[in-house]
Amino acid sequence: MLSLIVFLPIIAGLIILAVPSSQKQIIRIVSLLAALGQGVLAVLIWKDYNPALPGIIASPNGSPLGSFQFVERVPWINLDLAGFGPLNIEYFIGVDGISITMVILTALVSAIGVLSSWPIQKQVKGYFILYNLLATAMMGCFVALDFFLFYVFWEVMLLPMYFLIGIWGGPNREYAAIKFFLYTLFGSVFMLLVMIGLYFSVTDPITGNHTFSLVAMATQSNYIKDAILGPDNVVWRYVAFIVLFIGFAIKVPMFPFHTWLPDAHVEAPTPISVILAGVLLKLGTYGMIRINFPLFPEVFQAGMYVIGIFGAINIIYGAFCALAQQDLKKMVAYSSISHMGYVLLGLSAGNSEGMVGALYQMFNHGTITAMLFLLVGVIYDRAHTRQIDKFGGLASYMPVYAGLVTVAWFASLGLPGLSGFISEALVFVGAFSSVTTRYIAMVSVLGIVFGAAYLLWSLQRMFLGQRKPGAAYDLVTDDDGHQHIHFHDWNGKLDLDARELTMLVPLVIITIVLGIYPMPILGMLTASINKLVEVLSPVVLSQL
Amino acid sequence: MFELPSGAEIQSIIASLKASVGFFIPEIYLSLLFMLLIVIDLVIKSKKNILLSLITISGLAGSLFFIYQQHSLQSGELFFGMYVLDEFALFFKYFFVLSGILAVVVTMADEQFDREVKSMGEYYALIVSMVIGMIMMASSQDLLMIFLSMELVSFTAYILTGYFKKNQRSSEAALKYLVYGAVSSGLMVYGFSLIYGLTAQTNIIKIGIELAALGSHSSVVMMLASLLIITGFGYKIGAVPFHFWAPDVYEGAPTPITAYLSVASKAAGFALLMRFFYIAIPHSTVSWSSIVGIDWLTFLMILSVASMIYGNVVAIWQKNVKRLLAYSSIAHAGYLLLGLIVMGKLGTQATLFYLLSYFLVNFGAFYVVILIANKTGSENLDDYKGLGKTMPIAGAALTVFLISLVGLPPTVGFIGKLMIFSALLAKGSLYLWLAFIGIMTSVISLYYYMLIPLNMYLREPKQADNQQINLGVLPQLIMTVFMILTLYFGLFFTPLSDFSKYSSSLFGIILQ
Amino acid sequence: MHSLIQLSIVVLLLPLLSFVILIFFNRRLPRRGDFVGVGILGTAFALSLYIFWQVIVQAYDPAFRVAWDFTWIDLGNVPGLGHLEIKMGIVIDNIASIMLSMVTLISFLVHLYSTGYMAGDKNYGRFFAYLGIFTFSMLGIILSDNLFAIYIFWELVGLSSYLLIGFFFEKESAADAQKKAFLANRIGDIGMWLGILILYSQFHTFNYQEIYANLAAGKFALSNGWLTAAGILLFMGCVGKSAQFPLHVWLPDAMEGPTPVSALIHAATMVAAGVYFVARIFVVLTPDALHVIAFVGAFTAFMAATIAITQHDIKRVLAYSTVSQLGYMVLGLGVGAYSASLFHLVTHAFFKACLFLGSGAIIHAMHHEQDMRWMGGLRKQMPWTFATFTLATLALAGLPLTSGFLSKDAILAGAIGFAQVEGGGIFYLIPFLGFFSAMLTAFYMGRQIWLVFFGESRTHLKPADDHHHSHDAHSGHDDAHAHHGVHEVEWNMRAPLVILAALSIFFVYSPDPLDGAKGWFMKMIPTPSTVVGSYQNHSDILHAEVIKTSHEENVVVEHQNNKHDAAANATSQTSTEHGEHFYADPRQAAVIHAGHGAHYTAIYISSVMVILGIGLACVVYVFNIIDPEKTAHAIRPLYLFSFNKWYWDEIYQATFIRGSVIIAKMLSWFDTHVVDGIVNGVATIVRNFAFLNNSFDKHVVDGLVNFTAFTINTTGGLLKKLQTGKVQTYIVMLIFVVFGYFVFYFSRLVY
Amino acid sequence: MDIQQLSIISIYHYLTISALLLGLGIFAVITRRNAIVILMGVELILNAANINFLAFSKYNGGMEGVMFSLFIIVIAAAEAAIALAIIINIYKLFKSVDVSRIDTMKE
Repeated sequence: MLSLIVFLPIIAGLIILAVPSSQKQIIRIVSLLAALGQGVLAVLIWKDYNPALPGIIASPNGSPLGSFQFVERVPWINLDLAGFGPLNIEYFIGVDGISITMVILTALVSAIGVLSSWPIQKQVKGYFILYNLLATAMMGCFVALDFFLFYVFWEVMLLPMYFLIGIWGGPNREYAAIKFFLYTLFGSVFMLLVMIGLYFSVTDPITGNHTFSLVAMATQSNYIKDAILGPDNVVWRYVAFIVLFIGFAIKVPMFPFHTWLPDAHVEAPTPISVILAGVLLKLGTYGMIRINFPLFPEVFQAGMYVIGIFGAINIIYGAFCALAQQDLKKMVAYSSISHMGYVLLGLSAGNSEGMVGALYQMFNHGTITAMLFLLVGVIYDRAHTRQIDKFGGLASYMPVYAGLVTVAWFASLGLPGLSGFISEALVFVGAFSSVTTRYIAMVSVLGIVFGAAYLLWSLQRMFLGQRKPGAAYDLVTDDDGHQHIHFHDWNGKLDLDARELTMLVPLVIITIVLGIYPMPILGMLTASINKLVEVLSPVVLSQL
Repeated sequence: MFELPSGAEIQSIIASLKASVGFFIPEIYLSLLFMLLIVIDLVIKSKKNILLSLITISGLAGSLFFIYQQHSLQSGELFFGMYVLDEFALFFKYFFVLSGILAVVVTMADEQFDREVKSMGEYYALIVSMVIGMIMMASSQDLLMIFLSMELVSFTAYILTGYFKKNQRSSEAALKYLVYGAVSSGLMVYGFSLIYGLTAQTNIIKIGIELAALGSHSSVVMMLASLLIITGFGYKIGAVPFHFWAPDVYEGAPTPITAYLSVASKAAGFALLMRFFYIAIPHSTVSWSSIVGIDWLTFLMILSVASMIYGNVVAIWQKNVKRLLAYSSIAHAGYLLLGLIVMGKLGTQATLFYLLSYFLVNFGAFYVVILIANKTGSENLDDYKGLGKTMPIAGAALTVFLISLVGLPPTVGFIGKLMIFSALLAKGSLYLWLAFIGIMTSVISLYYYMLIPLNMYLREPKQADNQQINLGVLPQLIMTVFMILTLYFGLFFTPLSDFSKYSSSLFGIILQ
Repeated sequence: MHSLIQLSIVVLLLPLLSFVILIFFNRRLPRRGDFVGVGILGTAFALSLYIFWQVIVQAYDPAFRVAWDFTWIDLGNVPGLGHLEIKMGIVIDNIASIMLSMVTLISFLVHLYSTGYMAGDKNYGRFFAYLGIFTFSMLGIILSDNLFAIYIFWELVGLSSYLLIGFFFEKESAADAQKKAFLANRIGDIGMWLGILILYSQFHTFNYQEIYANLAAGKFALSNGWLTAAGILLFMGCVGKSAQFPLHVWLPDAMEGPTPVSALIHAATMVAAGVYFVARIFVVLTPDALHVIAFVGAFTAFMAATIAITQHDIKRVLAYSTVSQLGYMVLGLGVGAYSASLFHLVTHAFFKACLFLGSGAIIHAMHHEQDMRWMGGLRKQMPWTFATFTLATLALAGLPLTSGFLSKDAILAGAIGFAQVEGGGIFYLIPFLGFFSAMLTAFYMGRQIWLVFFGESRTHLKPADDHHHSHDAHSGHDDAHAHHGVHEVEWNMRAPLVILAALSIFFVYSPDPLDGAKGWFMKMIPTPSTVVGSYQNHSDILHAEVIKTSHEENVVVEHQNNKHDAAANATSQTSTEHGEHFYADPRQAAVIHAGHGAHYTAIYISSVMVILGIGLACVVYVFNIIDPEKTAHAIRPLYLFSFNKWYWDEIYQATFIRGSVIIAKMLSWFDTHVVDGIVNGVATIVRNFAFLNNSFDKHVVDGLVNFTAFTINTTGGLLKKLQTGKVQTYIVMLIFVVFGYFVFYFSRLVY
Repeated sequence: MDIQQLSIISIYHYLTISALLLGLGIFAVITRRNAIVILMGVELILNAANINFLAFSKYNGGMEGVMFSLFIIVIAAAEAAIALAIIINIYKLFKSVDVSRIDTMKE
């Protein structure tokens, strides 16, 4: 089942490979079907998921699967390393509370991404092949429980992304694409070293062989004492943790490794921005939760404070940068940086409230930011510009659009009743409750105000008041005296059309529902998070 | 002063020669093939014709059968320890024969030959002889044998490099190659002579024993000798700082030969280096520095680090794809050396695996480059603009090969790097810094490798016509096969890895 | 579930229903569905009136309390804490039921009023929708039983206020005002949020009854300073919502919204929510926190009053008077006159709503003229408005026989008592400011009455240029009844005025026109015992029980509640006999006692003050003995200071707003030029590098994402120079390498 | 002349000679511009090796050195042949055998 949800897009990609590139509609429909299939599977998985099982590490009764669900585990590579012994790589996938939410998110976002890719005309075939490859890789990262498998998916993600930005992107796309590629690769290659180091340091309790299984790695008793990353080798463990952390932090992106993000977003086409902000950024924090922290708990304990500080920097720094942007999309990009800061802060708290908040924030940021980028795309399609000061008074002429923007914007600034609020609140609750990060939390709260500031300001400049001189559209008064606006070379519907609504409305509904009753997602998280906190935290517990 | 051997001795000598011949069949077969080709060439005078190449391919393929036979044989010395047959040697026999076949295949695709040369006969013959030479390099266990086989390879390489007689760059490359090669092999021989002087032996196993006994005695001479020898080997594997010939030769030589040199003769060099390094240099139990003067490990580390950094960094600047790949091959020599440095079975396995992956990928890349050059008549980066649209399969294939050269999953190149780094880390944190440099440089390498897809896909072609260029069915098929193999072995690499493990046992030495 | 709870849930959800219906379907409904809004709110009011009846009249019990909650977020079995849940719940006690009916009533009246006032607006339907969601969130604040829920609804009223202030969003001023309001509130909210977090981090619950119980049990691990901080931070929420200094600046601008909104939100209910919230958390406020609150309140009351004197815009005068009155309430809480300030909250809600609706009627009639200088003589044209407006004004000024008199004097009495207990000195400033502001209030209200209703109409005096700054939204129906002059408004706008005015008379609240303490209100809303006083060994029965019950099933909760209601009944009976409640904390007891003592002093002083104020107003505006223009000229600096609202806006603009914008610009510069700029900067360096003769393409350079890449590239540029193409140089290098290493090694060998 | 006087010549004399030859050869290779002369330099290097081998095989006993030197001579001859062929070709194309001018490919 999981395999199916992972490889469905690739299958679609292969089908598309056979379709002649002139048949654009068929290609689109095939990928849409694949995405919807993913969605259906995700719902099924969600339905059958048992939230009581924690996952995270091997379950006490020693079953190597841990209490993961939908586990599929087949030996993949079984070979003999000369003078070292067997090298076992498994095709080992499964979900626990942490990953299932991300699986659902990924299915959702990639389906919406396909919809928003509909208008793309340039090399449709190539586009959707790469898109499906990307979708598979993302999904794979979230379900992989074997470090090797995870790494493969992780790296496979880069190339399609490079081309998707580089070929279908904006004017400065080459720069953005290669920047993204180099930055992320720089982060991940060191992960390779750590991965090998871990392999040599960990043995599977059952077979006694070395293993790549993350589940085994998350249990400290499986480490060989004097191995390179064994408990005795404190220094290297710290180094490994930092290296891994930087690798993931680049994806998050965490200050000061964030500069690829604004470029990538500004250049990328709308669907890719949606994917990028909606899913890829989550991979960074997901990696931290799945790999970085449980494998090196004691280092995490020592590093909580630093991580928290970086989180706070992200929150406030991102908000300030967003405040200064003229380009709407760039503003949204920086807002993502700010919001991912909440995730970091929540993780750094190291207690259940904070981590649940962080996870929930990951989900919500996925949906909300997807919404934001889609909305930016809508106006960009019409006006061919994203300069905030090229608009004004839109609310009078595009009421539906304005309404949705208002909802999305308020969701993003954490208005109660919309999902973003709950996650941010939980993050603060957690961060404040933990003695380590209390003061950091007190500082980060400023983010709430500045977040509101840049969002409301942009809202006002674009939608309220009157049309500004030099705006990207003309005022036309039709014969019965009503005023309308007209965008240059845009013949489509002025306000949102059906396709755009089909993309946006589900997201809005999700945002509202999860804002009123979060348990559908939180319920799946809590068990795993509590387990994780247990794994992580003699120190944290003593603080409570 | 030299008394003649008695009849009995002569009998025994002849007997052992007879015995040895049984182990020598593939080489003999190939030599016959070599002559056959020359004869055929004499019989049918013609420009590049399909028949010759087919004969060559089939002939080389036939040799595989005899090589396969040798698995059943007990591994051992022959010709009085001059020559050895073991799994390690077998591995390279396959390797070289296959690379010879591929060289011919690539040559068939290259249309430049039609323009440049009249007769192709001795070309194929030379390729075969080069195969023989390399096979012998991989199996020789005596300084004399080493020298002879190296020269055999070098000479044929010189000629092949200069095969486009009308072509300035080709001839220039040949000259440079020749001068540089002659000097360095001369120095190597001088080093041999010193070793011989110190140990009175030419068989490297005996040399190893002698040196172990010698200890730190006359270490300066030893030092000089090893330096000179490394010069010779370093030139063969094209590692910094003995690489200078490589870029020019790779650029000037006919592209198939470039591919052939960059894979096969490099591999031969490594075979030789490994055998010599593992066997002749005593390292059995005692740590390295205990034998003063034979500080080979440090040499190799310097070589490897320098190659990785230099090759990758300078490649950033290249505009000519062939030259770019030349520099990348220098860098890859560095990575291969990493596996060597580890000095263990795992290291050997990793190196062999890396060689296999490099073999596959590099030939693929050069093949695509040739096909593109056939159509565009150029190997400059700028002329690659927009090729992604006009020749999609070629573009895709080349991208895959380049990704594999960077070492990204899911390609075989990634596994190669994985094995190398595993071998390094298996020694704990001892070689971590080497792994670190390797990682860093591979990030750099991504940059210049991606320049090619960048031009092919992200940029518009100069002339606006976007209709597809047809490369012909067979070449596209071959490209696809290469591409699929690259991906397949990237995901299911057990056979390759097992094969390289099986082959990682050298005769006369037990690696831990 | 208790029947009252069920009812209250219905009351809570009805306005939300109205919102949902109207936001989606208003264009499809006849009359844009205003009847839906009005009808629903009418029902809601009826229901809450029933609740009021049940709670206040039937039960008549100071300690009446019904609670119900449900698990909202279940965090599972949290390590170190055990099972952790975040509950949401509803609590109904006297104050809640009173507020409930007050809010629904005013909201209902405003709905009714708006059917007249907003008629013909192009977003007519959406207006009622917004009113609906506001009412919903306001009721949420009133009913919810925990800090988290209060915070949620707190933000939601912020949202609805944002939407309603910006209802005429085509006006830049309105758009500015709504943003300002929301941000000012947010600043307050983060303080409140931090306060909540401090309490939560100790007890891991948001339910305030449980928090109080834990505090009373002395479970607060942190230092007492943290507790004070918590109190002050929580109070910051009130500072934002109730427009206390220093966050008062948004409220006057909020008058950009439609006048009914000003009446409902920015006079009667939402701004009072801050006070209500402080009352809810009254018991956790340490004496220090209370002092801060008292001073902030007193200062706000005074400052706003001084500003109100000089404003011309009729709504702005009322706005500042609102700020000032809120200052009174906060002051009251600060000095511990708990019930008095809540009392003032309610009375003020009614008469201020009446005033705003009245002013709305005037503005409506004057075709959206808001400047009092061009009004005058309206008493003849608009008798109803005149009567009600005057009555409300008297209440506001605090003349005897009005509700305002009762509540305001109770507060002032409390202030005096407080000053006495605190040992005088600086603390006498508080009652002093209070009384002085009372005089100012009387003065500016007198001024307003006179300018608006008496004398002759001054419409013609208006300079032509600043004519027609009327809402575009209204242009349509402006033309509809332009040119036929000022006239009384229709019934649907008149009725609310009358009702509200009636509610500003004393007997509604107390039989004794001079003493509110004799009235039902003050009896039903006794001051609760603080839980952070000097000693907390026997915290009263109520908390003990709630902490027990709240962990059990809802049924049990009610059961327990009923039981302790009975118990509490007994205590209240005993307490009402000898006049006072029993207070564990001596300071609190003393303050309250002194407050009762100071009752009559307060009455005398304040009456004098009010008379003075009104007299002064008459002297200035009726008999023209003093010419306001001249006086203003004579004391120009003071005049300007007041007229420009103490320059707070300018100060904030110059410091915080400009400041943060500058920081933002700086950081974003830093981002592009330093963090990322290493890219481009380096790129240029590399491009202009002297020895790089070969033009190598821009993207290579740009691709170098960081400094190492730069070095890599330049070293590459240098290294490639080694490849001279001359074979002999190659060999030289070869020899050089061999020889060099040999020499190096040799030297190593020698030394 | 008798064997005694020969025996005065120790191995070090041979080694010195060979070292000098090596140096000369390298010098020639580096400094001469003419490809032919460079080739001669290479020959010198090889012969230096030859001398070593012969000397060592005389002093260590055993025939390997002699064999080796024989082979070296053969190789040198072959090398010369190939080299000359290439150089002639170069001369055809470049109208010169000055290696310092043959540098179309660089960097």
